[in-house]
Amino acid sequence: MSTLEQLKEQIRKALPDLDVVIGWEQGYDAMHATPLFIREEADIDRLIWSPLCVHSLGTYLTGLTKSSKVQKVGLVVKGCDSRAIVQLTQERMIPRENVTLFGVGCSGCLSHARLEYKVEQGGHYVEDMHAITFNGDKVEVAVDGGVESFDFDTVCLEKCLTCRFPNAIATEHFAGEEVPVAPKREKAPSLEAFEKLPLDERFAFWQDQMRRCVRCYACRNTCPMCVCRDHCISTSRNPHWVSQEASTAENFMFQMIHTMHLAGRCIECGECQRACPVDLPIMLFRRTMVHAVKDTFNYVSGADPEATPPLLTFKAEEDNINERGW
Amino acid sequence: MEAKFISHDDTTGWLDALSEQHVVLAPMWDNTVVTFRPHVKGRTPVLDRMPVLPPKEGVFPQNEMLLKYKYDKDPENLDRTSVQVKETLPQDTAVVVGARPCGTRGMTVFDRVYNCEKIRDPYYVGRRENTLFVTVACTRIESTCFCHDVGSHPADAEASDVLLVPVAGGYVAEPVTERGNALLDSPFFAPAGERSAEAAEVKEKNRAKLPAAHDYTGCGEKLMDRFNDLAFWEEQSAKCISCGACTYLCPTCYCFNITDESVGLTGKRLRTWDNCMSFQFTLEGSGHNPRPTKAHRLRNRVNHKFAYYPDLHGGAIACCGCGRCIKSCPVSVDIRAIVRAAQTYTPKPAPEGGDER
Amino acid sequence: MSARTGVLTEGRELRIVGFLCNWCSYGGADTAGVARFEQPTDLRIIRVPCSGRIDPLFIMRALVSGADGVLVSGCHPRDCHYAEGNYYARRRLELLKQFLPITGIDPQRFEYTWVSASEGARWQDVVTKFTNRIHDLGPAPRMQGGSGYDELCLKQIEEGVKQGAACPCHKERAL
Amino acid sequence: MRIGVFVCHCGSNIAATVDCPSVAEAAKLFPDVVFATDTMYACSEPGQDGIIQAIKEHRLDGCVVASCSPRMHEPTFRRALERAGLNRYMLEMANIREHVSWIGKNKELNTGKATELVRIAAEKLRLNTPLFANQFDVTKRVLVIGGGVAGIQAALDCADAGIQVIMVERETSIGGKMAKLDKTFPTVDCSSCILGPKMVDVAQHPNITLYAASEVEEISGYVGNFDVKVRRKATYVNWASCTGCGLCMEKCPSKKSHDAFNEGVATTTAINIPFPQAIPKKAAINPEFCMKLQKGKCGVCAKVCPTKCIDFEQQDTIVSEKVGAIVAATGYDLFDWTVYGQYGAGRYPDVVTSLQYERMMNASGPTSGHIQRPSDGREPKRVVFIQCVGSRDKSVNRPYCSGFCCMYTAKQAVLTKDHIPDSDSYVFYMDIRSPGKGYDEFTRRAQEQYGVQYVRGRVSMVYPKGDVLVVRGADTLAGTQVEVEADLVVLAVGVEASKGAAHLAEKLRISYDQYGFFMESHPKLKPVETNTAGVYLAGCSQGPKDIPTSVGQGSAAAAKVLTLFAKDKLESDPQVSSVNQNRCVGCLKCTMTCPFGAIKDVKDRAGNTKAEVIETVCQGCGICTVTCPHGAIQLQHFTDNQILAEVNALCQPELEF
Repeated sequence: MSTLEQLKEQIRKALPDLDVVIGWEQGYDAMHATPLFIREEADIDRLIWSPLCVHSLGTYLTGLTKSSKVQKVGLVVKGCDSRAIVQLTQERMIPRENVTLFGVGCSGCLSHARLEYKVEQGGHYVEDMHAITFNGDKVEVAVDGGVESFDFDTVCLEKCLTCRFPNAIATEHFAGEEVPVAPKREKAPSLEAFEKLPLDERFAFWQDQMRRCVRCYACRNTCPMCVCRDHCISTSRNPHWVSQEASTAENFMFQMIHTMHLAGRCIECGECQRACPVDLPIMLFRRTMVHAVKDTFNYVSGADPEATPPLLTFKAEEDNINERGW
Repeated sequence: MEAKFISHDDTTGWLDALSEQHVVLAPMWDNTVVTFRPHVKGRTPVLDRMPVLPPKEGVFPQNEMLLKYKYDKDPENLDRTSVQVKETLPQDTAVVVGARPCGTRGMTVFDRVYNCEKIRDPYYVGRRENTLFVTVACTRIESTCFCHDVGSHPADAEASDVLLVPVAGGYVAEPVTERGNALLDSPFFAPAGERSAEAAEVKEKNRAKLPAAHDYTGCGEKLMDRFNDLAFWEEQSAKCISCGACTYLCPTCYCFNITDESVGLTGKRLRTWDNCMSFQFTLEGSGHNPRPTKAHRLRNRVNHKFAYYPDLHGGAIACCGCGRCIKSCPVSVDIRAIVRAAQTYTPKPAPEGGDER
Repeated sequence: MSARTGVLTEGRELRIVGFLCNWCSYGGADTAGVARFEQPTDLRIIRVPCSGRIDPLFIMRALVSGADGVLVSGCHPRDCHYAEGNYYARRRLELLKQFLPITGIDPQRFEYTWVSASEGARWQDVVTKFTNRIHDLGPAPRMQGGSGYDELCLKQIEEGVKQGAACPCHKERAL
Repeated sequence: MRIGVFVCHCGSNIAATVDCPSVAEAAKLFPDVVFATDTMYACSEPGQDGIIQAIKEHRLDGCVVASCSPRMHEPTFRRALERAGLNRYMLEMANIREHVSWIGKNKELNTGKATELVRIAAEKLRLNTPLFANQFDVTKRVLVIGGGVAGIQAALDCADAGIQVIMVERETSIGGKMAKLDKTFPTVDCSSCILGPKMVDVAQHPNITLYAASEVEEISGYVGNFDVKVRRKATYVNWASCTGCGLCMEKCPSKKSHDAFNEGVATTTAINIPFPQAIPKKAAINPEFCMKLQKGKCGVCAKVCPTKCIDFEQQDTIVSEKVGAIVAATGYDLFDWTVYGQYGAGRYPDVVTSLQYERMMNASGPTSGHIQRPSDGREPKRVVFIQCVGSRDKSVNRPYCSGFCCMYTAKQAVLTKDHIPDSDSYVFYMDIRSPGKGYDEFTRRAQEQYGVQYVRGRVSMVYPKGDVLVVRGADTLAGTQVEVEADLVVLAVGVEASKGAAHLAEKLRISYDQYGFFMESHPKLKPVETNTAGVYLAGCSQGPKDIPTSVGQGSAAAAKVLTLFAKDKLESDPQVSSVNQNRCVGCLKCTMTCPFGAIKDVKDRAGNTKAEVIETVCQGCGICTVTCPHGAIQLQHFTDNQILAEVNALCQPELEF
C-alpha cells in the first residue's frame, strides 16, 4: 500500500472522532497543491501527498483549537511540520490532547521559485508547464509539448538540503516508510554565501531588499510559530513598535520583530520566505538566529516536547556566553 | 491618431527620453521579482511578463503623505500653540509603462470611487490626471488568468493611453487617447504600416488561448443569498491565513488607512493601503470588531468585488481578473472558486434526526 | 584614565543610547557622578527597573531609528534586585549580539555589561571605552527611503542594481 | 497634557557646568510643556513650594524635575506633587547632576545633554498615567541575621517593642566578635561584662526565638511577607535536653580540635561549649575532630552525658519562618594576614593577630589572661604592634581604613603595660585615626602615661634572630630605618566582609560593594536601609565600624523595622505589571519567567485562559513584559510605549518642514 493509501486509511479510521483533518489536495493547476479540510469521508478521496505539499499546516492549529466549534483536529505533517507542533506543545499554545497527527516521511518539497527559474533558463515560459512528475531524484516537467528533467536537489526548497528531520516526530500515526536522515548540506548554501560578505555590503543588501516589502504579513501568517495573530505588535498602536509606513527602515524593523520573536522557537520550515510574494530572502535572518540558539544554548527547537524553550529559562552559569571582559 | 512601431532596441531610449519630463514607472527586475520601479536611464524595462505588484502604485501609492504638520509654540505664552499644515498634493506627471491590460483596467474601479460626482479625492485625482498608462497587450496566458471572465481580454485598451502590441522585433504602439498619442511623437517611433495587421493577428491569437469565459451574471445575488450563511464562509475561508498578499497585490483594492506619525512637534499624515483580511480592518475603538473572524473578512472581500461594488456601480465587477491574488496566495485560495461555489450552491440534505441550523 | 569629550575630539557627538537597570547600573552611574569621574558626554541614559525589562527590540528600534551605539548595563549575575532578571536579559541580549552581524549592523555598536551600584570607576571605564569605540566606528549607516518614488529612491535603485547583481542567496537558486 | 518643567541649579552643583536657564528655555518648546523654569534648589522648601504653586497656577497634569538622581529625590518630588493634588506617578526626573554636570566640564555639551534628558523625560511623561497603590497585610515579625552586638541590639529593641524576633546565628553561640574581646576602648571596661547581660536577655526574652548554629537557606517573598528557610546545622547534640553541664568536654579524648572561639591560640575538645558565657550554653560536636564521627569508635560523650542528649545520627533540619522585615548584621571577618609573608605571619609562632592577642589577654582565655609567647610560654618584655595589616593597602586590594584598629592597638598596648608592668610596647603606624568621644585622649594617654613608643612608618619585614624577632621598618618622622627586637609581634589585622556575605546578599536581593560589604540605600541619608524594601543593615556587614556605632546601627535598624510595622497595612508599589485581557492569548509564558510567582491564570467570561497579575506580589521588574510577544502584559510606568517614546525622542529626527 502506498504512503498516500495508508494515510487515507488512517484518516478514514480516525475521522469519526475528529472534527476536521487537514491535509493537501490538488490546487488550481497541476503545479500547485492547496490545503484540504477533510470533514466528511468523501473528502478523503481528494487527499494528495507529493513534494508539492509544501504548506506547514500547523499554522491553522492555534486558530482552530481556540475556536469554540472545532474541538478535535487531525493534521497531516511532514518532519518540519511536526516540529512546529512539538514547539507549540512546549509553549502550551495548543491543547495537544485534542490534536491527532498523521505523520509522513518526506524526501523534500518543491521550490516553485527555483523550478520556475530553471524552466525559464531552459527557454520556456513558466505558464506552459502543465504537468509535473516526481521520479526519485528527478523531477520531470511537461512543458511546450516536451519534457524537461531536473535533479530534485536543484529545484527543492533550500530547507530540504539541510533537513535533519525528514520524518514526522511525536505523531499518533505514521504512514509509509521512514526516510533516512541524510542532510545534503551542513549549512544553507545561501547563508554560507551571504556570510562571506563584509558588514557594509550586508547592510546595503538589506537596504535594497527591504524596500520591496509591502508588509502584507504573509510571512507572519504562514508561520506556524506566530501565535499572536490578531494581536501582533507589528500592527498595533499600543504598543506602537512600527509605523504604518512601509518604508525600508520600518519594513526592516518588522522583520527584526519577527526574528526576535522566533528566537529559540523557529523550526526552519521556511514558510515565511516561501509565502513572500516579493521573494525576500528572510530565511537568512531565521537561520542565523537558529544557529545562534544552537551554538549558545545547544538547543534545537521543536525536537523535544518536554524541553523548555531557551528564552523561558536560564542558567546562573551559562555554558557558552562569553561576558567579553567588560 | 495612427499606430506606430518601436523596436525592442529603441524602447529603453524612449523611456530615457520620457523620464526627462515625467516620472516613468516601468517593470524592473528588483532582485528576483519584477516590480514597478522608477525608470533608471539605460535600463531595459521588463515588458514580457506580468509584474508581481500591481500598477496602482503609480496612482495610489502604498504610502502617501497627505500632509505635513508642525506645531509652533509661542515661548512667551506656552498655552498658545499654532499648527502649520502643508498639503503635499502630487505635482509630478507620470507614465506607467508595461502594465498588462488587466492591471491598467483596474484603475477604472478606482475612478468610480475616488473621482465621481460625490467624491473627488484630490490626491487620487491629482495623480490620476497626470498619469498616463502605456499598456502591453498580453501574450502569456497563465492558469490564474481570468480577465475574460470579468469582461475584458488580453488586448483590452480600457483605461490605457497607449497599447503596445508585441510584434516581431518590437511593438506596435496603438494610441488610445490624445495624450497617449502625444507620447508617440518621438523619433524612436516609425509608422506601423503593415505591422498593424500583425498586431491584430497577435491580439486575436492570444484571445483564442483563453478557455471559454465563465459567466458571472447574477453572482451578486447568489453571494448575497449566502450572506448570513456563516458556515458557507467558514468552509470557503478555512485555508485562508488572513494575510494581505491578495489585497496588496490586487490592482483594484482601494481601501486605505490614515495615521498620523508624529516626531516631537512635527509629523505627517499618512495614507497607506489597508487590508480587509486583517483583524485590524474595521476594528473599532471600543475593541468591538464587526468582522471578528476570517470568514467574515473573506466574505467582505469577495462580496465587495462581486456583489457590493457591482450593486453600486452599474454592475461593474471590482475585479480585473489578473489572478495575482490566486498566484501569490501562500495557500492558493482561489477567488474564482469561491464565487462559483456561491453560484452553484445547493443546500446539503439535512442529516437525519433534524436540521442543524 | 582620561575621559574624552566627543565634541572636542571628533567634531560632534554621536548618538549613544544607554539602557540601565535602576538598582545597579543606574546607581553605578550615580556613584561615578558623585565621585566626579569625568566621562564623554554622548551617552543618553534611559532608566528601566531591571535589565530583564530591556526588550532586545528596544535596541533594534534605537539602531534602526538612528542610534550610533546602544549600551545596556545591569546588575552582575547573582546580584539582580529581582533575583533573575539579568539572567533572562543575558540570554536575550546575547542572542541579539550574535544575530546583529547578519543584518549588516556592526555588532560592535551594541554592548551589554554588568556594573554594580558601587562601581563608579568601572562605569566611567565602560562609558569611556564604549564611547571611544563608537567614535572609532563613526556614524552608523541608516536604512533609508523606500516609501514612494522620490529621488532618493531612484538613486538607491541604481545602487540596488549593483548590489542586487551580487545577491548571493538568489544566485544559489541556480544550484 | 499640561507639563511643567523645573530645572534645578542645585546651587552651583549643576549650574556651574550646565546653563540651566537655557535648558528651561528649550524645554518650553517641547510638546505639551506649558511651563518651564529654572530654580535654585528644587528640593528645598521654597523650591518645592514653587513647584506646587506652578502646578496650581498653570493647571499642570505632570512635572519634569531636572535635578539630581531620581534615586535621591524621586520620593521628595512625588510627595510635592501629591501635596499639589497630583498623582505621585505624574512625575518624571531628568538626572542632570550625577549624569551630566558632575561628569563633564564642557558647558555647551552638558547643556545640550541636559536638554535632551529633559526632552526624553517629557516624552515619557506624556504617556504616564496616574497609578494607585494597593494595600496588603504585614507579618509583624523580624528576622535578625547575625548575633553579634549589632544584631543583639536590633533584636532586643524590636523584642522590647513587642515584635517577634527570629535570630539566626551561624556559630553555636551568639556574641560575635565582641564576646572575644578582653576590654573595650576607650573606657577599658570588661567586654563580656557589658555584652554578657545582653546575651542573656536574648536567651530569656519571650519575643526572641534564637536559632544558633544555623544559617539562612533561602528567602523569598517581599517586604511585609518574607518566607525564610533556616538551615539548622547538625550539632550532634540534642539541644532540647542539653543542660550545658560540660561533662562531655571533660571526658572527650579528642583534645586537638581547632578552637575557633580562641582564634586558634589553643586547641579544644571535639565536643565543646565555646566559652563559659555562651548563649545558648549548649555543647556541639565538631565532626572534623570527633573520633566517633570520623572513625566510628569512641562515643565517650554519649556515655557520660547525664541527659543522653548526644545524637551522632543528627542531620541538618530546615525550619520555615514568615517575617515582615529582615535585619542583616553579619559582622566581619579578619583579613587573611598570612598574605603579608614579610611579617612572618603563620610562620613565626610569636607573630599573632590582634584578635589572638585579645584572647591571650582575656582572663577567660586559654592562658587565663597571662600573656605568653606561643613559642615558649615566656612572658614577652617587648611587644611590637604593626598597624594597617590589610587596611589602606592597595597592593592587597584593601584600600579602605578598617577604622577601629588604631584604637584597639592603643588599648592593647595599654593593657600590655597593665599585665606586664616592666614591658615596652612599640606601635608602627601610618596615621593615628581616633575621631570619637574620648578616643584621641586615649591614644595620647597610651603614649604619654603608658610610654608606648609610636613609630610612624611601615614595617618592611620581620625576621627571627635567636629567640627574638627583629622588626625592621621606617621611621618617616626621623627619616631613618629602625630595627626593634621584639619578643612578640601583634598584627593589627584589618577587617573584611564576613565570609559568605556576598552569597547572603544574593539571597536577600541586596547589593554589595567590591569588598563584599552590603550596600546601604544612601551613604548618608539611608545608612541602614537597603534598596530592597524591608531589608535593613546593622554593624560591620555594611562596613567597618566600632562597637558604639554598631550598637547605634542596631538600634537604628530596629527603629526602621518598628516604623515599617507601625502600619497594619503596607502600600504596594503600583508600578507593577498589568494584563490587557483583549490582547492576551493565554499562552502563560509570563508565568514561566516571573521570578515571584506573581502571575496566575484565570478564565475570562468566554472561558478563555488569560493571565492576571497579583498586584501585591508583583515586584515590578518587567521580565514578563519582554517575555510576552504580543505586548499584552505591560509594566505600568515602564510600558513599551513609554520606553519607545524615550528611544524615539533620542533617535528620530524631527521632520523637515
